[in-house]
Amino acid sequence: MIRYRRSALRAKPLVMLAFAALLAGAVGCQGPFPQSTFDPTTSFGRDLAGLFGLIFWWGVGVFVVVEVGVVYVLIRFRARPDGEQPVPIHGHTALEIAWTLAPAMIIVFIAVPTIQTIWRDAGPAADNPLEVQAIGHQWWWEFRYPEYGIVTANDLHLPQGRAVTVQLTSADVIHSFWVPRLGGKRDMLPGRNNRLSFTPDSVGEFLGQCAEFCGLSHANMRFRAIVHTADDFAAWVAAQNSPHASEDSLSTLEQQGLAAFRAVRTPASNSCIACHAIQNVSFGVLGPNLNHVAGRSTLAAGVLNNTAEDLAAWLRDPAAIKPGSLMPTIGLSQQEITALVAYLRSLR
Amino acid sequence: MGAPAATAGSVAGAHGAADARSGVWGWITTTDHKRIGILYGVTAFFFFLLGGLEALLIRLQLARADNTLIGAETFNQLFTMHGTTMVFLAIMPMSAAFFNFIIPLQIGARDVAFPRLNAFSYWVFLLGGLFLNSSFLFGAAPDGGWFGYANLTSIQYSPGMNISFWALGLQILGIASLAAAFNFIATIINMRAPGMKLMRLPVFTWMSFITQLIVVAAFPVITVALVFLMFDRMFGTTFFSVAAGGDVLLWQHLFWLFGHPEVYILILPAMGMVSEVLPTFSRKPLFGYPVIVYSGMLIGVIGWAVWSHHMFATGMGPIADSYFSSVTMLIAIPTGVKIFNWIATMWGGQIRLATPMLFAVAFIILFTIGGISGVMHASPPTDLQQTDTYFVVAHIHYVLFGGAIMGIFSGIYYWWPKVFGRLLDERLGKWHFWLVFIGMNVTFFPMHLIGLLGMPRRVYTYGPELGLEQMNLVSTVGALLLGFSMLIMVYNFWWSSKHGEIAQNNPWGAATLEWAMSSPPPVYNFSVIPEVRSRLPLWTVGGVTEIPDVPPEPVHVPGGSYWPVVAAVGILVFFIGALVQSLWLAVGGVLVLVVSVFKWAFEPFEM
Amino acid sequence: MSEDTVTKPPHAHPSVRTYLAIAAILTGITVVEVAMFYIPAISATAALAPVLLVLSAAKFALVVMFFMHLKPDSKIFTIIFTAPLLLAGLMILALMTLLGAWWLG
Amino acid sequence: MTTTALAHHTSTGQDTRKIAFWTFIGSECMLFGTLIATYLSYEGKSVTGPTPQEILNIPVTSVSTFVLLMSSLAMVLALTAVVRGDKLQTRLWLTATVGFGTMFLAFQYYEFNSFVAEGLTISTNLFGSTFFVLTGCHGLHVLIGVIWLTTLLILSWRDQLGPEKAMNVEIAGLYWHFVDVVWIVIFTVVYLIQRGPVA
Repeated sequence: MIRYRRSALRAKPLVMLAFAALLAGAVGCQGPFPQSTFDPTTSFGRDLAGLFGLIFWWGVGVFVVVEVGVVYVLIRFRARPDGEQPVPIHGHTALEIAWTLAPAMIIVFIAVPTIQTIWRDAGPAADNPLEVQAIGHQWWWEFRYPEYGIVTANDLHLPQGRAVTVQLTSADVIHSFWVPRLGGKRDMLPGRNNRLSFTPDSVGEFLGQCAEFCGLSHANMRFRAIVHTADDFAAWVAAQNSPHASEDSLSTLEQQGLAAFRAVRTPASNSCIACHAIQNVSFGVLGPNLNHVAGRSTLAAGVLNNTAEDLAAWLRDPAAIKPGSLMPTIGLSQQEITALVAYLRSLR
Repeated sequence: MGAPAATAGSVAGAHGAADARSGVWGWITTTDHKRIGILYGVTAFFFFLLGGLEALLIRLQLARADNTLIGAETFNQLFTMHGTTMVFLAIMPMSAAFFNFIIPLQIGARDVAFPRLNAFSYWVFLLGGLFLNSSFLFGAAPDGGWFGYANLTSIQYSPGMNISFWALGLQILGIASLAAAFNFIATIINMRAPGMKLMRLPVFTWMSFITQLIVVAAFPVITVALVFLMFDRMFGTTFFSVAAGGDVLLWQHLFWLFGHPEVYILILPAMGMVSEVLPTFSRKPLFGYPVIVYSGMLIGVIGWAVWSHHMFATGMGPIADSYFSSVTMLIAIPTGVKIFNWIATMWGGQIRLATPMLFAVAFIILFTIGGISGVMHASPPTDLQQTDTYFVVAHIHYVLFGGAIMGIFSGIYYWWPKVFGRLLDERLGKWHFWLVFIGMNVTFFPMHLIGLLGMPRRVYTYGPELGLEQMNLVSTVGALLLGFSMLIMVYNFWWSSKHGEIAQNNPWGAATLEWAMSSPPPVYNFSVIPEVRSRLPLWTVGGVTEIPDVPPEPVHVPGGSYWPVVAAVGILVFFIGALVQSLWLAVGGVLVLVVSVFKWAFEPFEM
Repeated sequence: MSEDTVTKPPHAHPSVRTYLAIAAILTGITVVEVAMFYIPAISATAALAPVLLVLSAAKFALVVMFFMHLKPDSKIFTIIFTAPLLLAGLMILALMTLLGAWWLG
Repeated sequence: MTTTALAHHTSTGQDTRKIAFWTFIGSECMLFGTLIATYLSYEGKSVTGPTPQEILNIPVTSVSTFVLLMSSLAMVLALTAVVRGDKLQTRLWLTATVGFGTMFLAFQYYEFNSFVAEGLTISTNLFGSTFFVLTGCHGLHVLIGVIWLTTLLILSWRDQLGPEKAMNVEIAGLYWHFVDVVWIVIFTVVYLIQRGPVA
């Protein structure tokens, strides 16, 4: 038979303590969690968090019952040197029925609220929602407001208190629209229109990220949902619809930037106007719309800050920042970059 | 081809034939289920370590925010190959190693129904694994995820050979799994010892039987999906082309129609192993044997009706969401019943916490956590926050690492003496267990929180602003601990081959038939095919008829054959031809396959 | 499952006459099916599909039960064949539903 | 048939190869089930190109269906001949089976070429892709069947296909009938029930 020394086992309690401490250290975490799913700011999000809480506590209950049962059995029925041969029991129908019904009951307690929540959040937003079209591209977000005729990118501005329905689709591969604090995610499928409805009820800037693997820079496809008060939102809409400063009011550096923007380069796909659109300047649709780009919270879909240095770094070598970026490395001169930065930052 | 292909079948007479088939050639042409089992086990464990290495690199890259240790392309290749390797090249073949070695012994058979088909399965698996991993040499390792969702995998968005390597590699592995499945189903149905009724089969054989039935029905679905993908990439068909009206969700439906039964293919064998280990180390029969068997069947059947719970975020509408979430929760019941039966098995027993038992108990503890976290996203509303985040990564690893791998480790420590004739060292075993147990929890438990705090899956980096740096670091430390613990296991393997305690017939005092003969078993397994009269033959008086040490009359043992290997090479050549789109290679491969199938069919090979 | 018997000699095969009859029925059904397709009175109605499906299911059953001996053979083969067949049928219905193939123009 | 008790002991009294082969047929059900499910799910969703109504040739396919039915009949008669040990009948019916099978393949080859000529290739539209992969996969199975049956025919010419080899012929028969049964489903679902385009 097998001999095993008891000493190896005495270390167990110490090891368990170390393990618990380490885990607590991990959980005793640090700063704020902008993409936490625990404090939603929409009734849709609260439905999800509430249901999670319910299932979580049922889970803790089952966990305690099973794990305590296992630990108790291990301690109570450890092989003792004088232990006699156990009674060979093969089964016990009453017990079997009991522990089939028990999980079944728990499942009912979880399934009923689940189905209720599914149907409650399945309907379209109640009264005339703000329609926003969100189109996923390989590795940035296009947002359109048909109601206001605005096309923007990577910043989703929403008014507080008004229901919003986001129409989701994709221009290339599958992406997934997810702002944890505004509620659950929904896939953006090419060739199909999905809908996500919610009503943001508190002002703030909420981080979002693509949640379906979409290629090389899936990790760099981030965005912000910015919820304003009703009148701030109206101000934002007005700003978006207002024209940029007229060309002649630009400084000479900014005008050189505009010229560089308009320059047709070789190959033609390297020219800015081929992909980007700016009011009365260019009509490209392959890349993000650059109207009022200076006012955006981030650059390159949430990866860079909206600063001159970051913009210059981006123009110099986009692929270094976003691997696989479809924006080519044009090899602009330092002078062109400075001019372009000046011009783009003038688009308030 | 003068000499008959099959080396003359040796007649294992008095003392067990000196293994005429020793040497490398003996192993290449072996058709002995025991040797094929060892080949499967060694190859699978090597791929398991490779997969573990990939996981380590992933964790190192994710240890810090905005880390630049590993670039995006390499990271995508690593997590794709980690997933594909662990599912198809580690867990499934390690289970297959036990199917091969243990099932014939447990049901009282001399070998599997079709020994050469068995060898063919192994060689196709090995060549498939090498084909898949050779992609690293060409810098074109698959990078579309182990799920390879359409139209990212289309030629337009994945122009390189990466996805072709992945799709063709999985086709080859599919052939190996299907061939093995037909073999084991025929073996279990038709080659049981007299008296071994179906309800007297050991639970490991039962769970393997259900697994093979799922393989037979699930693998054709992924084969067709992969054909669609490869035709789209090579011949411009329009299955997943949005412009031509194709639906990208077709791939997800077909993949998960195979994918969910696949996860039961991964877990049922481990449940079978645990159901063998628990009674032996509690000195008590398994509690509720028929209930565990029927629960296994129920899981196998309901497993087919739930696949779309992987797709709650694609917006299938409330009806489909309600149906799939309810049926998914239904599966928790038979699984829960199994766990209660295992605990009841230990209740009132004389529990010896040897290493196999430690891993079996860890299976129960960790699989329960995985099951509970699974129910948490069985409900679509909560799943909208959890799917594609690290919460699901935690769930997966609690059921696959905490479940399948712990079960398989329990099986390795339990059956090692029977396979190699020497026991593994208990002290090293316990060190390995505790480091794996702690490493596993330190790595994967924080991932529940990392996921709920908003970190999506498959991101090669994340911003510091998410605040998840510290927890990711802890998870990486856990992963390093896990990696280190595997070294102890490998050392234990080496140590036991030199100094391990010599194993008798039944070192653990178990009840099933595989412990009735010497360790390692003679080449003919049973000198006389015994008659079995109980579910626990070695624990009940007169449970099995006497098995003499020496066979009364010489037992014919079929010789080796190299046609399975040649056929496997033919398949490999065909798929290399498909990969590089060379018609001659493809036709050449088919010719080699056809010739070897004919030679194989007409080879003098008496069972 | 009948218990541990040595391989039974292959059971008696149905007579040639039966096979010829079955073949005749199969040909008959095929002719009816094609005829239904060509008679505008029937092919226009919505009943065409269900009737054709029933007829082809009948042909399916005839071939499987008689030509493939499933009817006289042991229950094992019936189980091993009908289970995946049923699963395939349910899968077809499920995929058509989920991929929106029912509400045609 | 004298079989030593040890060598051919089976638990169910059925031939092990037959059990494995019925399992294989079950697996093939799932394979063709997936192909048919995809065809039906995509039916009517093609954006361009020839539609089934315009291109499918019912008369020719009806004849090829009849041909396949006859080959099933020939197969069954060949099996009874083998069991009776009647060499002449065996060779006659095996030749008929192979002949009908080859005829079906010829019909298939003709049909594929005529479709391509009319502008429907595997990459034209959804209908082309799903149709060619489904019927192509079935055609491949018919080709494998023809090769298998030709081998049996050659064995019969060499007097190596006596009654003791009946099980080999029976299993080849199971395969052949299954291939015919799959065509019965395809003929009805693809050719006869042509559903219009999706709204």
